[in-house]
Amino acid sequence: MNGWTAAGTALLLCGVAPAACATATGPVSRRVPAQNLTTTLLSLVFLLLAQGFGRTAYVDTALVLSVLGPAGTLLYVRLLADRLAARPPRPRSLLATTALNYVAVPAVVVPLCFATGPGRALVKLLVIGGLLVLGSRTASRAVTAAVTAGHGLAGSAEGMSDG
Amino acid sequence: MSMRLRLWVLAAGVLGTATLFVLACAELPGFGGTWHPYGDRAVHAALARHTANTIASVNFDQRALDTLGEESILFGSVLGTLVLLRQTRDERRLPPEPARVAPPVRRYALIALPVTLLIGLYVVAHGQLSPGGGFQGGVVVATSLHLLYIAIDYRALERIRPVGLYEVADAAGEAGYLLIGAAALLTGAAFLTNFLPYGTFNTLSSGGTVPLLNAAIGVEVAAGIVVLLARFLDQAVEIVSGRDEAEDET
Amino acid sequence: MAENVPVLIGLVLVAVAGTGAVLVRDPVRQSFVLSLLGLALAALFLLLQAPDVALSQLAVGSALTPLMVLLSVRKVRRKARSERREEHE
Amino acid sequence: MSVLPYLCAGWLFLIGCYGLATSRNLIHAVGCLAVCQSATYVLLLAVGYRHGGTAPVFSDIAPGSRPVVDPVVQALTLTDIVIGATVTALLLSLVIQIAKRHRTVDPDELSELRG
Repeated sequence: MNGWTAAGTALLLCGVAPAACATATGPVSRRVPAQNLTTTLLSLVFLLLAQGFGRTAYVDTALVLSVLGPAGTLLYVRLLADRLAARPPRPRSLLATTALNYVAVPAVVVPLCFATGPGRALVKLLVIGGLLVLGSRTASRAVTAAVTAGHGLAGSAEGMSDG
Repeated sequence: MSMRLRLWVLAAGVLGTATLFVLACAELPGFGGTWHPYGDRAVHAALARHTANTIASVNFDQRALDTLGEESILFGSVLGTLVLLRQTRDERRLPPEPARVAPPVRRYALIALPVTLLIGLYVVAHGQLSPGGGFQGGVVVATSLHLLYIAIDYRALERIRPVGLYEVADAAGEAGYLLIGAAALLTGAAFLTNFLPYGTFNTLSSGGTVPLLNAAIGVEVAAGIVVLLARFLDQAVEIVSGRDEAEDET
Repeated sequence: MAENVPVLIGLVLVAVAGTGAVLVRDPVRQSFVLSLLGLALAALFLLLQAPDVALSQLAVGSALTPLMVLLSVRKVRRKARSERREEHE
Repeated sequence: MSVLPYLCAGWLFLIGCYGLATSRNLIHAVGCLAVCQSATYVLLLAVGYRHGGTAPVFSDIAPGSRPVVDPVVQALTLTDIVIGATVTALLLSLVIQIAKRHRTVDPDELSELRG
């Protein structure tokens, strides 16, 4: 086991697991941002593990997760808009989640860039990093927008009012 | 059956299964052992056929008939869902109101849609080289189209998604797999034999029929999932029965 | 033993997520836990050196399955709501 | 450690069965079935694992340079995951049909209707 694998495992245990706990419990307004954080951190774990196992081919998993993770979050925001509006998340916790996203992505991607050196793999890494940052930024904005516009949405034919 | 009786029956079944399973585990080859006779032979065969991704070689060459069976299950369950979720006579379509979507979400989804589509196609196309293939890439492609539902609204998705066309594509994927398999018969080999030249190792055209079968699966999975989700979205967003309608009007 | 620690963590995450998915009874909440189970499985598969399988699980588990579950819930609730209205009338 | 992954698979299967038997909502039951299904993935991949092995994908490493894990079980699992999702869709559409016909998704209420 080398340092990269150890770092990946540590991030899995200390980053993904608590975020997953936050996703599994509490009101929907906390679950949605936590779900986004979980997918972001998990893509970073995949990147670290790919480096640790010495296999650039494994990076594809992180690439796929970096686009499908935010898609999943936006889906929850879209389909559970009224629940989000009913109990909006505290702005401070939403801000903290987003900040954690922003800090974690460069903290992992930049060392990996130095380790891989220039080439196609570097471009792929930067694309994944960019997609992750963009995805988490959009996810937090979508939650905020759903909360502010939520009451109008909940009344429309598409809103899922469930009491 | 009362809840209490059911729990007793369940407990007996679970205990029995657990005991047998633990006994069986003790006899299984230990986790992480070095004895993998099938695996070693599969790797050898895949390398002999110039396919870099052994898993793709197992799926689309060495055990291609097995994949045909799996694919038929997929086709069958898509068909079953289509029949179960069709619009019945007492239901009618109520076009959904356009949803308001925050501008940043719309911008992100319009950027992410082509990127996701591209990643999906990349995953399908490199199936015989790097991890991926028709099954995984097909799902990613299908998901990417549904970003339109998230970003704009259901009517925008419907405009770029003629369901009939995707139904044809689904059938074409299934038929393509069978036809490529049958083409081997013309050369005098068995059904689904890898009859094309194997090509250069670790290039896009390597592996003989593997990339073709992979693409057929990709088309089928992508089209099948688009059709599936179309039916689910229709049911959840558009189709209402007489009673729902009365409720929506009040 | 140290070599096995990542796989061990992956197994524990999968077992916990699976247990959670069963014990959470509300389908909407369950859809969150199911997507977590998908992610945990993907991590375990990557640790077991199966990136193809991990990709497959990610593609299905991160957006597709939750979407289908949430759409079914919406359709079923719509039915239940109209049913409640009928009883009131 | 040598049987732990197998036991984890067994646990997933049994807890899924427990959920199926005690479920009060058919959509929840479909989710429990997905948990049962994931037990088979864990079991298959655990059987194919090899200590120190890597994925049998030779796009970025030279063949024979490192020991590899079993590709056959991986091929079985990866197709099954996508098939499993479409079967889940089929089951969910059955649930929607049941909700339309009987106006409930509680299996206990459904059996009362029949009895």
